[in-house]
Amino acid sequence: MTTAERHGIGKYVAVYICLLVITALQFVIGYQNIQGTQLVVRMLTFAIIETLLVVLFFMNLGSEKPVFVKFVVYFMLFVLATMNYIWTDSFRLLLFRLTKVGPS
Amino acid sequence: MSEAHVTMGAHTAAPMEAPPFAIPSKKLAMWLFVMADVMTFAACVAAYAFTRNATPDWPRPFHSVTAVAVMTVIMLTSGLTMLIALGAAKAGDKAGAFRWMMITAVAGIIFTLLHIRDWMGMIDQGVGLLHNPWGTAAFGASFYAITGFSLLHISIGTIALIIVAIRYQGGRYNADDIEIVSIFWQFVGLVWLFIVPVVYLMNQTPAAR
Amino acid sequence: MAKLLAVTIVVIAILSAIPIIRNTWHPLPDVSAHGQAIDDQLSETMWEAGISFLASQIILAWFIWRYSGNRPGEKTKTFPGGATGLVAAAVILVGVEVFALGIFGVKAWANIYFTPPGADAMPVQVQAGQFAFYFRYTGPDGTFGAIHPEMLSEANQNFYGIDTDHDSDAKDDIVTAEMAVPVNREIRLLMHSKDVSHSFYVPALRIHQDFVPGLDLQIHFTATKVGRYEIVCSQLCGLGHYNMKAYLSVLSQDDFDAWLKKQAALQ
Amino acid sequence: MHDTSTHAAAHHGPPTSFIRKHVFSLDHKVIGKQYYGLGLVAVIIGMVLSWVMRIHLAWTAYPIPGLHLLSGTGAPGNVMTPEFYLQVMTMHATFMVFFVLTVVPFAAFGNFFLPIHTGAEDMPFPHFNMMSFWTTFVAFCVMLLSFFVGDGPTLGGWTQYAPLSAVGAVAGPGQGSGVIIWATSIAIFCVGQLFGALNFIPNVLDLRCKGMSMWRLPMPTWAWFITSCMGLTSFSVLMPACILLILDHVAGTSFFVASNLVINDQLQPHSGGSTLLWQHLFWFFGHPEVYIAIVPGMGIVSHVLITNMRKPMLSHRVLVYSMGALAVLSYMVYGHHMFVSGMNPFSSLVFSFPTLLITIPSTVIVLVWIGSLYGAKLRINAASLFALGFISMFITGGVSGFFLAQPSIQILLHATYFVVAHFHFTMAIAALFGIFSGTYFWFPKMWGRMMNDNLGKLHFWLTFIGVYAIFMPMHYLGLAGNVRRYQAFVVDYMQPLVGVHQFITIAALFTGAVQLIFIYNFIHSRFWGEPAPENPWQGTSLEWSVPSPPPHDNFGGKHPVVYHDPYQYGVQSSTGDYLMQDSPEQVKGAQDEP
Repeated sequence: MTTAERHGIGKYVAVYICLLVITALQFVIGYQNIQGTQLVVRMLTFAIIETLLVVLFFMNLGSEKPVFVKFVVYFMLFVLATMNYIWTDSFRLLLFRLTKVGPS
Repeated sequence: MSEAHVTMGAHTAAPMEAPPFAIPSKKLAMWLFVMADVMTFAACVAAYAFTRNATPDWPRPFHSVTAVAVMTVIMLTSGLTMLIALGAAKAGDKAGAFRWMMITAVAGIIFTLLHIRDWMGMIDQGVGLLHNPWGTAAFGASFYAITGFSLLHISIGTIALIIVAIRYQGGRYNADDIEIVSIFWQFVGLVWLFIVPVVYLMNQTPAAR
Repeated sequence: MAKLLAVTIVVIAILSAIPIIRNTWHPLPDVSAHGQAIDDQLSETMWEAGISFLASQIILAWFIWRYSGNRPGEKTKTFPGGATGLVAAAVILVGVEVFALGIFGVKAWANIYFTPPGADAMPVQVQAGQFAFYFRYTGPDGTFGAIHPEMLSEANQNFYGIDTDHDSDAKDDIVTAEMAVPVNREIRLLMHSKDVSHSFYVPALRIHQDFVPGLDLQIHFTATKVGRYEIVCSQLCGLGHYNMKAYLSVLSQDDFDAWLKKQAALQ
Repeated sequence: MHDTSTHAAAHHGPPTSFIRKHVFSLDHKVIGKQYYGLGLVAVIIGMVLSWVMRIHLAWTAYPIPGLHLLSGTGAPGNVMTPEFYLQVMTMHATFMVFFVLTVVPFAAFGNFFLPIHTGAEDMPFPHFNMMSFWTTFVAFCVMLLSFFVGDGPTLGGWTQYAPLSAVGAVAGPGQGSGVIIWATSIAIFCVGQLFGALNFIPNVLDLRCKGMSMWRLPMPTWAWFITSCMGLTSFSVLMPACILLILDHVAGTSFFVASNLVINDQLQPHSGGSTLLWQHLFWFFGHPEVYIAIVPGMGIVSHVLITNMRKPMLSHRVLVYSMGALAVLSYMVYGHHMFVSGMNPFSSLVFSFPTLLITIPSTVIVLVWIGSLYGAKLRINAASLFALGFISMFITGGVSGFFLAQPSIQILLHATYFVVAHFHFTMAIAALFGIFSGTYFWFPKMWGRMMNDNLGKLHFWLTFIGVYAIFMPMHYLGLAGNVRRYQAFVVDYMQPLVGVHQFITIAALFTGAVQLIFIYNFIHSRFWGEPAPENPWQGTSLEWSVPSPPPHDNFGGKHPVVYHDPYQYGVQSSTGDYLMQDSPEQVKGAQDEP
């Protein structure tokens, strides 16, 4: 490995170790007896931190022009946010599920 | 065309406006593709999560996720080797870049094989699109749909890596192309980092108290 | 030719408005307790939309009339106030207008969907299937029998999949192909589909609700006028979609009791 | 270094072989014309299908000669069966929405003119561009195939609501192979449009010529740019939804099918899914798609109007911002298609307000157009007539949006002909007027010959009156509660409305026949029209600075330089009352918008 090659790798190794640690934490949480919303919140929180690390450093978005970073981030956040209307109906399926026993 | 020519006459033309994002078109296109792909995966995950949330007796059957842990480490490591290859290519170390890309590709192949082995294990346990030993059929369908879509991306990414590496070796591609394939590779790795908690760990049998 | 276009636009706009003003085609007369709010909302919207429609088309036509052709000696002009005035007008006038509509509309919607049915509301069940509605009344015991989808069979005339042999709740259930409700009595309608998506559309009752397969939805209404109305399906459900309809009879309480007795005898 | 890397991608030599030149061409102009041709074929198919539907609706028992050619089983004695009516309706909508309204204003005109407007030699990725067309073409062929396979095309409507579409042949004719073909074709189509968007966006951002700042881009290019951004994120949601639908259908999974369904007395094996999931995924794509159809039309109409008004728009930027606002809102309002679908009633209210909000940017756009007409020197020709017609149509379609944005009113109007009238006026007829306007305006540039303007005017008059006669009465039908997607009106209260349907049918047959004028004009002008000068309309944007048709690399090896905002009209220059974008001259009255 030349010195030029080594240059800048340190940052990536640090991110790599962070990612490993976070993933390990997720595995530990998976073994805990956590249910429902709590589980989702914890898993997604860690996954979002990982996303930030990967997108900013591994995909090098962090070193692009700020206007491009904004374009990608705002655009994606907005579109993904608008997809979340779907949940209200997911709960509706739980509340009004047609059971074999007809309602009285 | 010189700047002087542009300003000929009394009227000053706006100078050449730099592209606002200042990134080459190919790389921009890869980013746009990644954005579109995010939506594709988002739709798949939304379908899975919608169904799961609406199913009261969703099973949590996974006992051992050692294989998944190994696959995750491989995937993360391949991301790092990809970056080393990119660094080497940018520094002009052609042999090093090629070597590290090949290492990444090998990691991709191992990952794909492990993934297929994981699938075979699931199929052996009787998990199909329509049946599984643990309850609701939607479990198997969403499992195979999401992981299958990810596996497709990873295998395409692996093939792309090999093609780019060989063409880079042959001088047809340069460091910029490696950067583009690197963005895609990191993206499929990121998708895997979402699949692990969402598909595997959240369906993990909690340890008994 | 520009003048002709201007005239044509105005003529079309006015011709379009005439049937609305003369009320040539109108929704079926409302027979529900909650429908007045919807009708008011509709007529308010009709006024605002109608005025916007006529005003915009006429101004468009006027400008086409006035400002077409190469008029030598005349220079092109800019609209007084420029775009800012127009944007402000759009945001303030139209914004206020539509938000007012939206906010008043909430009331009409909330009447139907955000109020629970009264405790004494009469339960009626409706099941949609390709391509017919079937209705179920509880009978004297006040409870519906359980539904067994595997027993559901049109061929055996078991439209609801109820087990009349073993299920005591189901024994007195009355299944009908026509719906009848007593007038001025609140009805709690339990809706489910046996196969695909359908819709329960009774224009006269101001009720429109899709069936969602796998879901047991409820709406409630009170019919205020004796008569015979039509229930139609408005959600594409297959080749017989156009033919999927049923009658809803709103009867006086006595007539309803007699009707129910007759239906019970037919079971 | 950076400069070369962004521009080098677009450079390739002129093709030599016939196949490279006309079939698998890399030239964006040829691809644009190919898209246009595809749209023309699709619009003819769609229109013939609509004729068949309309005749059947008005005279249900009347045999339509030759109908048996469309389907072996669907038309015994040339009279439509109910299922065949629905199949024809589904295919009419599918061809029109996907292969006409998406393909022509966006892909065809966009491909041809976007690189010229930006001053580029070609798209950044010509190979992807070529694939974009051929993928779309394959999707089109696959869709056509469904007429000839199994028991015909799907009857589920273009929205293809599950479970009707997901349970297979048991749900009715065409629901077997027909749905699979439909979903496959649409998934392929989505890939094709993704390729298109991947070309359009980098072209606008990276390949602009010297002096061409973003705000100097003409209106249509802005519209195509905004549309591409929408297409990028909406088609990529429809594609997996279609794949999941195919999985449900073929493999028996249950993403969109609930438990315990009994169809034709058979208990279905599915369990656990819901139609609401399909509706959400579909309309998440579906609403942006509506704007993908209409926004390019707005751009084209602005472009045509400005040129024919001989004065700039009141504000270029306000129009662009309004179109952007429409794009943003399109993601937040899709639930207004589902107000009574069993969706959470609270969501209905949440969706209602952004839907009402759409009125504001739409009104701004219309007011800026009308306000710009003030003090203009409007030239009347076929292109400007269609542009003015577009405004009139868009107003009419827009005001019916007031009704449909409110959940309480949708209780009366949902799934009635009122909705049919609304979306035909906005996304169909207005977009079609945009297409016609663009065709009459750009034909000289695309094919190098002038179209016959008198025939064009005649075409406009008959079409304008015709479409109002078709779609205006549909509002009344909707108010009277006439439900759409019915093949006959056996419901008592709908029977008095059959007379209105007969009127509409006559108007539709008339308007459809009128389109033959356009087709004649198109073909005749294509081969025997007067050769077009470089700048027949005294336009200012870059497409008018190159020969008609433009040479292989658009600018004949030169690199254009831009000095002005796109629309410098009403000035006094050496060329007349306008100043080309690439003219270095500075004259009185010309000003860049701050």
